Order: sequence, then structure tokens, then C-alpha cells
Amino acid sequence: MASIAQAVRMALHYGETHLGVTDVFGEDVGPPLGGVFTATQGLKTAWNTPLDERGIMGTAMGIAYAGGRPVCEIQFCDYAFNVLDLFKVAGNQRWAGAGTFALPMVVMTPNGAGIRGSLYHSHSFESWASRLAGWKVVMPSNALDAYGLMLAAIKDPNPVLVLLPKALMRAKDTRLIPGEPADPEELSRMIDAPIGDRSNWEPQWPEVGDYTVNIGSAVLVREGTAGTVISYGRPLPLCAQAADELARDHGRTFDVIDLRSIFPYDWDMLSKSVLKTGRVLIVNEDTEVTNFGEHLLRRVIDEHFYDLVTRPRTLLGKHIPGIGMNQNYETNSVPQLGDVRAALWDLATEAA
Amino acid sequence: MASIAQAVRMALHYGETHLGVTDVFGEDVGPPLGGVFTATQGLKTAWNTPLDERGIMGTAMGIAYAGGRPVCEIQFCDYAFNVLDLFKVAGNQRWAGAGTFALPMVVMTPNGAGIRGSLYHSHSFESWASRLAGWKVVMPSNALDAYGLMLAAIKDPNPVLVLLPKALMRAKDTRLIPGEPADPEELSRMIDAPIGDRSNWEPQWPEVGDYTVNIGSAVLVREGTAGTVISYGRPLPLCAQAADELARDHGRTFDVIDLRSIFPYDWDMLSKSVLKTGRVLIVNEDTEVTNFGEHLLRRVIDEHFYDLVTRPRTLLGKHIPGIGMNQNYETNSVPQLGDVRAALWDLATEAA
Amino acid sequence: MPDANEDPPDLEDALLRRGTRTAAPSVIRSGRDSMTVELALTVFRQMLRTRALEERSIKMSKSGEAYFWIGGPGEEAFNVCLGLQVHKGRGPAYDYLHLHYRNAGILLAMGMPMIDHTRQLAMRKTDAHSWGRNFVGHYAIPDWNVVPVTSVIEVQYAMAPGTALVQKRHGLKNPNENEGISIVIGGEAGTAEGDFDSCMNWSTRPGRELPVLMLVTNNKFGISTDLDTVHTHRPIVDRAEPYGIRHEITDGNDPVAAWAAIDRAMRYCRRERKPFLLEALVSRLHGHSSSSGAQRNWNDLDPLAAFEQKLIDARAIDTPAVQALKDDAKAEADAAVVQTMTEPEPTREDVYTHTYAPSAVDSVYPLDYTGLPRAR
Amino acid sequence: MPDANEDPPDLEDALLRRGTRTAAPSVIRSGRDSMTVELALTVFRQMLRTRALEERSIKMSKSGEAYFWIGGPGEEAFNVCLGLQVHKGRGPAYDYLHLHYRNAGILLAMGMPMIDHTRQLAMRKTDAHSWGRNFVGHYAIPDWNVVPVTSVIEVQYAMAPGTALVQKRHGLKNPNENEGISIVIGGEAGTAEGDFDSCMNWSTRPGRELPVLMLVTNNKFGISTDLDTVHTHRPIVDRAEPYGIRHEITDGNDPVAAWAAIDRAMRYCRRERKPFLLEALVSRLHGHSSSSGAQRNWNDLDPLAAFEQKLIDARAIDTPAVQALKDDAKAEADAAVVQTMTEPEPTREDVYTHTYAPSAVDSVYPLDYTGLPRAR
Ligand SMILES: Cc1ncc(C[n+]2csc(CCOP(=O)(O)OP(=O)(O)O)c2C)c(N)n1
Ligand SMILES: Cc1ncc(C[n+]2csc(CCOP(=O)(O)OP(=O)(O)O)c2C)c(N)n1
Ligand SMILES: [Mg+2]
Ligand SMILES: [Mg+2]
Repeated sequence: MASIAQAVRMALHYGETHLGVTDVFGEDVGPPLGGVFTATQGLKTAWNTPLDERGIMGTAMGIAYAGGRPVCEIQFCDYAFNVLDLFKVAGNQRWAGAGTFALPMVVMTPNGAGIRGSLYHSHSFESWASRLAGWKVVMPSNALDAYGLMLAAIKDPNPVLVLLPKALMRAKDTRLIPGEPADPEELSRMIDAPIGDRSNWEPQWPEVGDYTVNIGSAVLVREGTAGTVISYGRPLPLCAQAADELARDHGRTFDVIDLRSIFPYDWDMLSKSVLKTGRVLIVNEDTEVTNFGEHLLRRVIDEHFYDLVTRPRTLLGKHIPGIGMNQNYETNSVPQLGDVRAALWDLATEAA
Repeated sequence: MASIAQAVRMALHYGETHLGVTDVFGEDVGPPLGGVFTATQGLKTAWNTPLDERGIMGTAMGIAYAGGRPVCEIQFCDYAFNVLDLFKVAGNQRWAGAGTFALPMVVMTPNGAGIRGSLYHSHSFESWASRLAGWKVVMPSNALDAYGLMLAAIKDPNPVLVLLPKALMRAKDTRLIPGEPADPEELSRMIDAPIGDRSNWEPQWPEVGDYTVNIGSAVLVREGTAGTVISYGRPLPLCAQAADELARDHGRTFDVIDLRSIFPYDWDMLSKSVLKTGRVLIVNEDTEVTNFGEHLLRRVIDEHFYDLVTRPRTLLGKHIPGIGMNQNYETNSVPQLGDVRAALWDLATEAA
Repeated sequence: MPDANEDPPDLEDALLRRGTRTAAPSVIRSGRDSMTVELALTVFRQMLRTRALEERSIKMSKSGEAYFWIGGPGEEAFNVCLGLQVHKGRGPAYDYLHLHYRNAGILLAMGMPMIDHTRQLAMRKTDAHSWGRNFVGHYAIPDWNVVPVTSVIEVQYAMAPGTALVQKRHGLKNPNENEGISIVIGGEAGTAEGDFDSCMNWSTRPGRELPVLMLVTNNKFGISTDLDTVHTHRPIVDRAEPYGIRHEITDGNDPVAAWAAIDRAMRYCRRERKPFLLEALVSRLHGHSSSSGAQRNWNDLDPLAAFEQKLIDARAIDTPAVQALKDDAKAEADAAVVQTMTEPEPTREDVYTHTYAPSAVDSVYPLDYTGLPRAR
Repeated sequence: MPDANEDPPDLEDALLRRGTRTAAPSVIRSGRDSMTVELALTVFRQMLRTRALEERSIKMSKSGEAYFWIGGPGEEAFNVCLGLQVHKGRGPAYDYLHLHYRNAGILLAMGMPMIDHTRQLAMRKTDAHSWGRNFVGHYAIPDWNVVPVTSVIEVQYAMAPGTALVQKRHGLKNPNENEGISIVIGGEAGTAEGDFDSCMNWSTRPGRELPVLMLVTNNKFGISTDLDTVHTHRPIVDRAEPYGIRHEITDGNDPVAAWAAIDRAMRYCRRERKPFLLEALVSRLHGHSSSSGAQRNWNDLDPLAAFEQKLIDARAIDTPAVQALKDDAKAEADAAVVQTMTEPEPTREDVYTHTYAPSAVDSVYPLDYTGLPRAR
């Protein structure tokens, strides 16, 4: 019943105590705040940095080179652009250095729109990230996956970027993380920092256990026959909900795949489903020109063009310079539940 | 008969003398060097900057805000990553500011591989650039277009990124720029800086004229029926050559489209050709995951899925962390003439 | 903890305050600096207006009239003194302003109507700065050379040398228009970004120095992070030393000191056509933003209360007059909000507008962006 | 203009040089600094070897044995003195090296065989630093904590605090392993990038200062751009002042001065566990790289010739011995090249290798990258 923010916190705690994480750091990541989304409250290795994304990335790289296990945060992915060159260097150092150095580092950052954050708290980063060869990139859509992917990211000896959907950060999972108390209020009492003075506060960590979601493994969250829906992160629950509605109201069922891992991606699962349904819809909230969903579409065309029974399609964010503050901008530029439902209906009903 | 470097130089001279260009600047752009590719030699407004890409972009924005007309250079697009956040701000300021300020600025930068430049003089930037909403992005494949696109970039009141294919920078056009002397040696004597001491050198500019290639206008460089080939920049001449060879040797002819403008792109021309041939190949040298060519493919699928007679395809650079120094890396990761020829042949001959 | 919009706990006392001097003064002093009473009252009134607008803004973010609030309560003294000294106008003969998100006081002092602020806060289409697209305080005013504010910390420092370069050149060609400077402002935490040094480096190229007035409002915090934990305990202005840039620290909570410091710094930039770095120590009275609750922080010194006391002590004003000014300011803010809330919101049709300026050389988007190109 | 690989025009004179003192000295002096003759001869020999390797490298780039050359002729004195003082080893007890592209001298002095350099230059698969992928001088040596050099100017300065942080922590836990420092080096033009300040800022967080030895080799040029035209005429080391970082400028062309300055700086970093900024004034004897022709620049002082003269003048060595050392160094370089050119080049199969380290938690790429995921 944890939120994604709580799940990340517990995963980092597990990382500190079982997986050798030495440093969790970033802007406002340490006490007193513990992260703008509370995801790093109470962690023993968490510390605050200068307001300097280049320093954050560079220091993470240095720590990793010297045998530490850093998890750093870019406060919002909107500010990852300030340090894209170091993202590139971190991604290519091993290839460029012929495998001389591993770089076991994790960068986590909130991703996407949905918190009414105007232009600079609404960017999606996955399409940019998917271009960073040498990185692995994951994005959970729920707390349990956030826990499992964060542990995988820590265990993986390569740079891993964990994109956390901003809008879902406080969304509670229906499932429990191994070791998590069943009562969410108890969990909150144990690990959420109090309002007000926190100088004497210490979290009481539950004995959370090992639970890894392998990088590159998607999951089928709904099963069906009328089409394949590929999504991840913030729009994933919308896809599941739309599929449920169409199943209930019209008897059309869909394979809904939560990709979870942007790169590498689980082509196996995508491929099997496409072969089965012959109909494909790819949904994400990133802008639509040179979008990672277009890459997936290209793979579908490459390998399954002749297996498709109708035009495969994408439902993506509009190619505009930002998400506007007034909700009408977001509603009309980022896929909404209604858009997803309509797209699913079209997909299922277009004549073969 | 000018090279792309000479064409850019003449365009900037025309810009300084006829279009109000106030500043041409960047690392090593001013005297004595006049640019690492000689593209800014002899220009009266050219000046050298500190080694600071953020300062270059920021200063260009400031100049443009204050009514100047800046053309700045990022020495290699490989270093544009250091300042992607400012690229984003420049692209979104007008939308964010509800049209209060125009930002008439040009950024030019050498793009792509082919000069044996190892990882950091081989990046392609167009896929990244195509994601920068608010920018216009062009890439010539020859000197005359370089001249015409540079003039368009200067005239356009929006931020325009001019990507210059590194490998073609010294390639001579067969055509003349308006006002260019017919004898290339004469041109060289007039505008190429001498080897050695240049302190007293002054260029003798030919009276070059106005010639604009509109942003968003592609050009059909070969006409045919066996398929549509969409490319730009460095691989474009390879596509034309491969088409010529297949026409000569096998009687298969192709529409070869030089896109010239990455964003906006000339969908009109692409669409008509795809309708005509039903077969599409998109070629560029950028890495293949979340590649701008995949966006074009998606548009083709969106609007012409049922018009296609065979699987549309892409021929792109491999998804790896860089282009290696040894030529064997580049040969095996970036589309070569042989690859293009084979892809064209497959496209033309696959059963409908 | 009292609500952000309540009056401070010592209000009753304040109303009963009595001056100690007997004759009305002609100047208000602070250390070696002084200001005429007339000016002091102007500054005070603008500070009050700014505070009233900020408090009304916070209320909007809590009431649902708006969503996110960020602003400058605690910076009124410095911002108003700055705004009143700007050479306001359009083009390189006038000052350029590269602001950040706490600068309502500058613009109110320059003459911006309150409604220009509340329209943005309430995300109205009538918001001239952004059509309801950007956070509040993200102004963009071409007539006053206020270039668009962006949320990305510190990038404004990278742009200021550009406007200053055009200004310096303009002044050399037009000796009568040779006093325009570029004013750039940001918080102390942001000085850790590279753009801060870029600004100093680009403003001090030998023989090509630029009239950039660099301002840092040091409230000692970046969101939750205490500067003293992430930066050597030296003043930010020391950063100017390696570039040979003149610099000064001032008490940004004291309008008399701040006014004089800004005056000195501006004079230097205007006359010498060289950069100056001025650090102002300021308060942060409502935390970082509405994201951190925007509760009133009663520990920091309130520059407005302090100046009020000073003016009363000096008999430059009395409490009924203060109260009248406060009432006026509140009424002005309320009226702005009332009007704002009647105005339309942007709609679906507004999504693409203002992406591109019209272009004679673009075949696809000659006027503005219209979505992905489709076959015509 | 003579070819880069020709001997300098005054070679005949050099061979005829005669010392002026009569008794062989025990130390070589420069100002207040001195060095034993034994050490001076070691330094001299390593400088000669470095020069021989660089000259042979330039020749390779011209002959077609290689393609692009960049390197450090003119920096031999400083680089060799640095390399000989590094605490060499693997892990946080030893020094980390964050280098740039002119540092062959550091690594030859540390004991790297010449062939490790020529293999990279000739783009062989046997190149242990990059399998023929990277430019020459882009070393990566895990056994000596030499983290991969990248062509992106200045980013190494952003990384150095990270290794230093691990070292400081390691030393606190392991008092016997408390002298490892992080050494970072780059040119003067690169200090205009934000990473340079990031390094200073992150190395001076109060109570958390880090043992980073920041080095700047100032050859007064970035490619073609004269520092004096783009940067205030103050020394780079002034940049350390606002962070309270100790600093010094040294004559990087004088091995005696450079050795002592490095020794002082290292001692401070090792003992105090705090940063130090050392600026070394050096020559650039073959221009920026082969892209600008790599012609010999006879205007800059040649630290090798100067040291040779000094040693001869001091009777620490005589000309036949110098010539013998030169011949040895040349022969060593030639032999390395001969061997290198027999070795295999990378092939098509090598394109994907070393993208990822093996991972137990990756379903798609458990071992290494193998191209885009395909259905299995
Ligand atoms: C590049 C960037 N990184 C992070 C943020 C998130 N952020 C917004 S305000 C802020 C703190 C700024 O502190 P300071 O510069 O002192 O200004 P203040 O808010 O105190 O006036 C941070 C980290 C941002 N907006 N931009
Ligand atoms: C970020 C970045 N920008 C530009 C370049 C291109 N470039 C390579 S070397 C160089 C000049 C470096 O000068 P300096 O720092 O003084 O070092 P030096 O070469 O003189 O040793 C430039 C501009 C680069 N490699 N990286
Ligand atoms: Mg602050
Ligand atoms: Mg240099």
C-alpha cells in the first residue's frame, strides 16, 4: 500500500543496508526535507548538494569510479538538460574505455506532467534518455515496480536512470512490498517525516526484503484479443482503466503492456502480443516528434509489418514548447483518459 | 563551385552586409583562424569567445533580445549537449512568453561523422534537435543549399539551427552561388585566408546575391518509380549515387528527396512521392533509437499505411555509444554506400 | 502557527507604536546613507503594495483561485528600491531586466498594475506575460525590456552579457543613449551553476567590459538547503574578485542602505560601462513557495515592519496613515483579483499559438505553428 | 618552416654546448628550489622519452600510420614531475587521475610502456585504453586509477570531487590509507566552463573539504584563441580565492620549480585533505593538434632544451650522454611503433563490445550489448 515515493525510500534504505549504497544525494535530498517528493526522507546516507546539476552528475561518476555506490537525484528531469553532456559521457565511458571501468551509478528523477507544474516541472525525459547509448532507463508505474526497479538499478553495474512519474509519486499501490506493514497508516508513522521540526526524528524502517524487477522485463497488466496497448509510467494506469471500461461496456479486451524498462525494452513480450492481436497502440506523454514510441513503432514495422491487421498507431503528447500552467493546456496537449479510450476503441473497431 | 564552408562564409558576408547580422561568434570563429572549418574567415563581425558553450548560447539570446542579429557557432555539435537547457529555453521562450519577444538567432554547428573524429567529432544532432520545439532546424547537403538555407536562417525571426555535415564541409558544388566567380581558384584567392601570417589579409568578397531556400522546402534530386528515398545531409549524396547506379545497371529509378529542413519538414513532397511509389526508405546517420527518421516513418504509417505496397524501412546508424576512431567502427556502424545500395535494391525488388 | 494571511501577532502593538522624535525629519538615515522623506514614503508605499499583492497571491493559491505561488515577501525593500531606479523603456538605450521569480516588487515599483500579476497567477488568457502558461512572477514585458523569466535557475546570467553588449555598442554610436545597463538577478544558491561565472567572464573580456549589474539576493536558502552547508562561508561577492569586478554587500532589508548601494552600483555600470556585483542580504518570509506551504516565517526580519517602525520613529508617518496605505494596497489587490477572476481562461485553440513568429521564408509555418505539417 | 620532426635549427650548437662550472654538483637549483642531480637526471630522461614519443607520434599522424595527433610537447617538465610524484595504485588509498589529452609525460613517468600510447594512436585492437576507439592520449588504466579521458573539455573537473570524497572517507576509516588524492588537470581555456567552479565549490563544502589537486596547464591558447583576448588579465589561480582554496603559480617549463611546487601542493592535499589549485605556465611546441598542422613552434621556450642546457651547464651530464639518451628514447619509440603496426585492427565484430558490464538483473543484456533487442 506504499506510494511510489515511499517505495523509493524503502528501496534506498534496502540499498544502504544490503546493497552497499554509499551516497544518496541531490538538491534538497538530505535533511531536513528529504526530497521535494519525500522520496529520500530518513536515509542515513542522504545529503544535500549545491544547486548544481553538473556537480551532481560529475560527483556521482567520481564516486562510482572510486568504488562507491551513488544514487543521485536530478530534482526534476526538467533540469537534466543542464547536464546532458555528462549523461553522454557516463553512458559512453565504458565503450570508449574498452571496458576498463564500470560505472555503477543510479540517477533518479521525477518525470512527466500532471502536477500542474508549468513548463519546467512537466517535461518528459524518456525519449531523450532512450538516445543515451550505454544507459539503462526504467520507469515504474506503481510502487511495487518502483521498489523492484530501484533495487535492479542499484544492483546493475551500469549507469541506470530511474524515471519516476511525477503525477503518480503519491499514488498508493494495492500490493505490498516484501516486509511492508499491511496498514498504510502504520507505514506512514514509521517512515514519513513529521510536519514541523524534524531534527530529532528517526525513521523506523520495516524489514523490507529483496525484490527485483529485472531491467528489460515488461509486464502484461491486462490480457485481451482486440489489440495490444504498449505504455509505461503515468499513462499506463489510464490505459488499464480504458481497457477495463471497454471490456466492461463493449466486451473488447486488450493486451495492456507496462513496458517498465525503456531501454533495454522487452521486445519478446511486445512481439508476441503484436503477433497475437495484429493491432497496436503505443501511448506515452512525451512530445511526439522523435518520440521513443516512434522507435517502438518502427520495430513493429520492421518485424511485424505483414502481421498487422490494421494501421498501428501512437497516442503521444503534442509537439509544443511546453506544458502550460492552465490545466486547459495540459488537457489538450497530453493524452487524457478520454483520448486513450477513444484510441483503443478505434484500434479495436477499425476494419481489418 | 564553392565548398559548403565557403558558401557559409559568403552567406554570412551577405548577412553582414545586407541582412543586418551584427555578430558572428564562437570558439575560434574570429581571426586568426576563422573557424575550425574556415567557415567564418574574413568576416567583419566575427569574434572569438571564451571556451564556454553556455556563454555562447546565452550571449546569442541576449543579443537577439536586444535587437541584434547573432549567428553563433557551437564548434562541433558534439558540444551542444553542454548547453541543451539553453537550447530548450531559446525554443520555448516565445511560447512561454505569449509572443512578447521574438528571438532571431542562428546557431550553426558541424554535424555527423566522416572526418575520423572519434567519439566527440562524430555525433549527429538532428534527432535531438528535432525534439526542440520552437526551433527550426535545417541541414544542407551541398554548398548552394547551404548558402540558401543560411540566408533563410538569418531572415527568419525565430531561432534556427543550421546543421552542417562535417564530412561534406569541403565538398564543392557543381553549381554557382549568385555572384560567385566561375573559377574556383579565383574564389579561393578572393576569400580563403592565406596559410601563415594573416594579420594583414583582407578578403575580397564577390558581389554575392540574394538566394533563399525556404525553410520547410525539400527538393527532389532524382525522380523515379521504384521507391521513395528520404534523406538529408551527409548520406544524401550516397542515396543519389546509389539511385544512379541502380538506374544505370538495373533500370530501377527512385524518387530521392533531400529533406534540407528537419523541422518543419516538407510533408507535402514526402506524401506525394509515397503515394506515387508505395515504397519508402528513410536514410540518416544518426543513432537508430528514437531517431528523427523514425518520426518520419510514423507519419508515413499515420497517413499512408494503406497506400504502402511493401514494408517501409529505415537505414540508420547503430545504437552505440559513439563512432570509434578506427575506420572499421564507423564503416560498421554508420550507413555506407554499399548499405544504401543494398537497401534500395531490397526496397525496389520486394514483392508487393 | 498563524495562517500566512493573518496579520502578524504584534499587530496591535504596531498600531500603538509611537515615534520618539518630535519634529518631522527631512531625511531618513541608515549608517552613512540617507534618503529624503518623500522618497522613503514612496518606497514604503511600494513595499506595502508589493506585500499586499504577495499576501493576496498566497491566499489565491490556497483558495483555489490559483494553484502555485512563488514570490518575494521579504525582498520588498531591495526590489522596490531597484525598480524605482531602473531606466525604463524599450531598446538598448534603456535598461534590460533579466529577472527571476521573486521580483514582483521591482515591477510594481516600475508601474506594473497588480492585475498583470494576478492574471498570470490565475492562469488567465488575459495574462500578457504568458497567456496563463507560466508560473506567477514569470514576467515578459517588451516595452520595459523585461525579457521572459524562466524557471531554470541561473540561465538569466548567461543572457545578460548579450543584451549588455548591444547596449554598450549602441552607446558608443549614440553618445546620448549611453547609460543603458543590463540588470540580472537571482538567488544565492543559484550561483553554484556555471552561468554565474559565465556572466562574469563574458562581462570582463579585456577592452570589452560590459555594463552588467549582477545582483544576488541572498536569503541563505535554496528551497530547504542552508547555504552554509553547501558553500564555503565566504560571501558570494568574493566570486567577483578573480574577474576584477567591483562588488559590494548590502542589507537588502534596509531600504535606505539598499537604495544607496543600488545607486552606487548603477552609477558605476552606467558611467564606466563595466560590470558590478551587488549582493543583498534579504529575508524569505513565506518559505520557498506554496509547495513548501508558504507559511509565514516569523524568525526572519520583516523589512516592511522594520521600515514602518523606522518611519514612525522618525515621525515621517503616523499609524493611521500607515493603516490607510495598507487598506489602499489591500483594496487594490482585492480589486485586481476580482477583475481577474471574471476573465477568460485559455482554451484548446490556444495550445499552438505563439510558437513561432511570422516568417517570410518558411513554407510550412509562415504565420505560426499549426501542428505537425500535413499535406495541403 | 622546418618539419615538425626535424631537429631544431640550433642542434649543432646544442651539441657543442659546454658547461661553465667545473665540479659536478649534487643539486640542481632554480630560485629557492632545488633537486638532486640523480632526480634531475631521472626527470630529464623521462622528458626526453616523452618528447621522443610525441615526435614519433606526430610523424605517425603525417605518415598515415595514424590519423589524428594531439599531445603535450612543451609540457614534459611539468607532466614528468607530476607523474613521478603520483601515488600509483588501484583504489581509494592511491591517487586518482582525471587527465586530459596532453598527458603522455605523466604516464610515461609513471611507467607506462610507449606502446600503450602508440597502439591507441594507431587505432589497434590491442589498444588497452580504448580498442582503437578513442583519440590518442585518451588513457584509461584501472590499475593506476586513471579514469577514462574524454575529449569533452573540463568535465573531468566535475568528477574529481567524487573520487576525492571516497578517498577522504576511506582515509578516515583506514588511517594508514589516508593520503590518496584526486588529481585533475586541464588547459587554461577550459576553465571558462562551469565544471571548473563546480570542482572548487564541491571541494570546499564546510567541514567536508576534499583532497583535490586541481592543476591548470596554461599555454595561453585554446586552439587559436589567445587567453588575453577572452579573459581578464588575472591569473587563473585567482579563481581559487573566493573558495578559500590555497593556490600557487609555477613555471611549468622549469622542472626544478615545477617539482617543488607539485610537491608542496600534493603534501598539502595529502595531509590537510583539502583542495589546492596549481597553475603551471607551459609551452605549446606543436600547436593545438595535427588539425592545425602540428608544426614546431620555435617561439615558445622549449623546456627540454632549457633543462638540457641547465644540466650541461651544471656539469650534471655531457653532450655525448645526452645524445645517447636521445638515441635510446628514439629507438624505444621506433620499436614501439614497429611492433604496433604489426598488430590487428578492430573489426566489425568489435562494434558493440564493452557497452555494458555484465549484469545479473538485466533480462535483455545480461553480458554485454548485442544490438537492439530481438525476439528470442
Ligand atoms: C537548474 C535548476 N535546478 C533546480 C531547480 C529547482 N529549484 C527551483 S528554486 C530552487 C532554489 C533556488 O535557491 P536560490 O537560488 O537561493 O533562490 P531563492 O529561491 O532562495 O530566491 C531550486 C533548487 C531549478 N528551478 N532550476
Ligand atoms: C566542451 C568542449 N568544447 C569545445 C571543444 C573543442 N576544443 C578542443 S581543445 C579546445 C581548446 C582547449 O584549450 P585549453 O583548455 O587551453 O587546453 P589546451 O588545448 O591549450 O591544452 C577546444 C575548444 C571541446 N573539446 N569540448
Ligand atoms: Mg536563496
Ligand atoms: Mg591552453
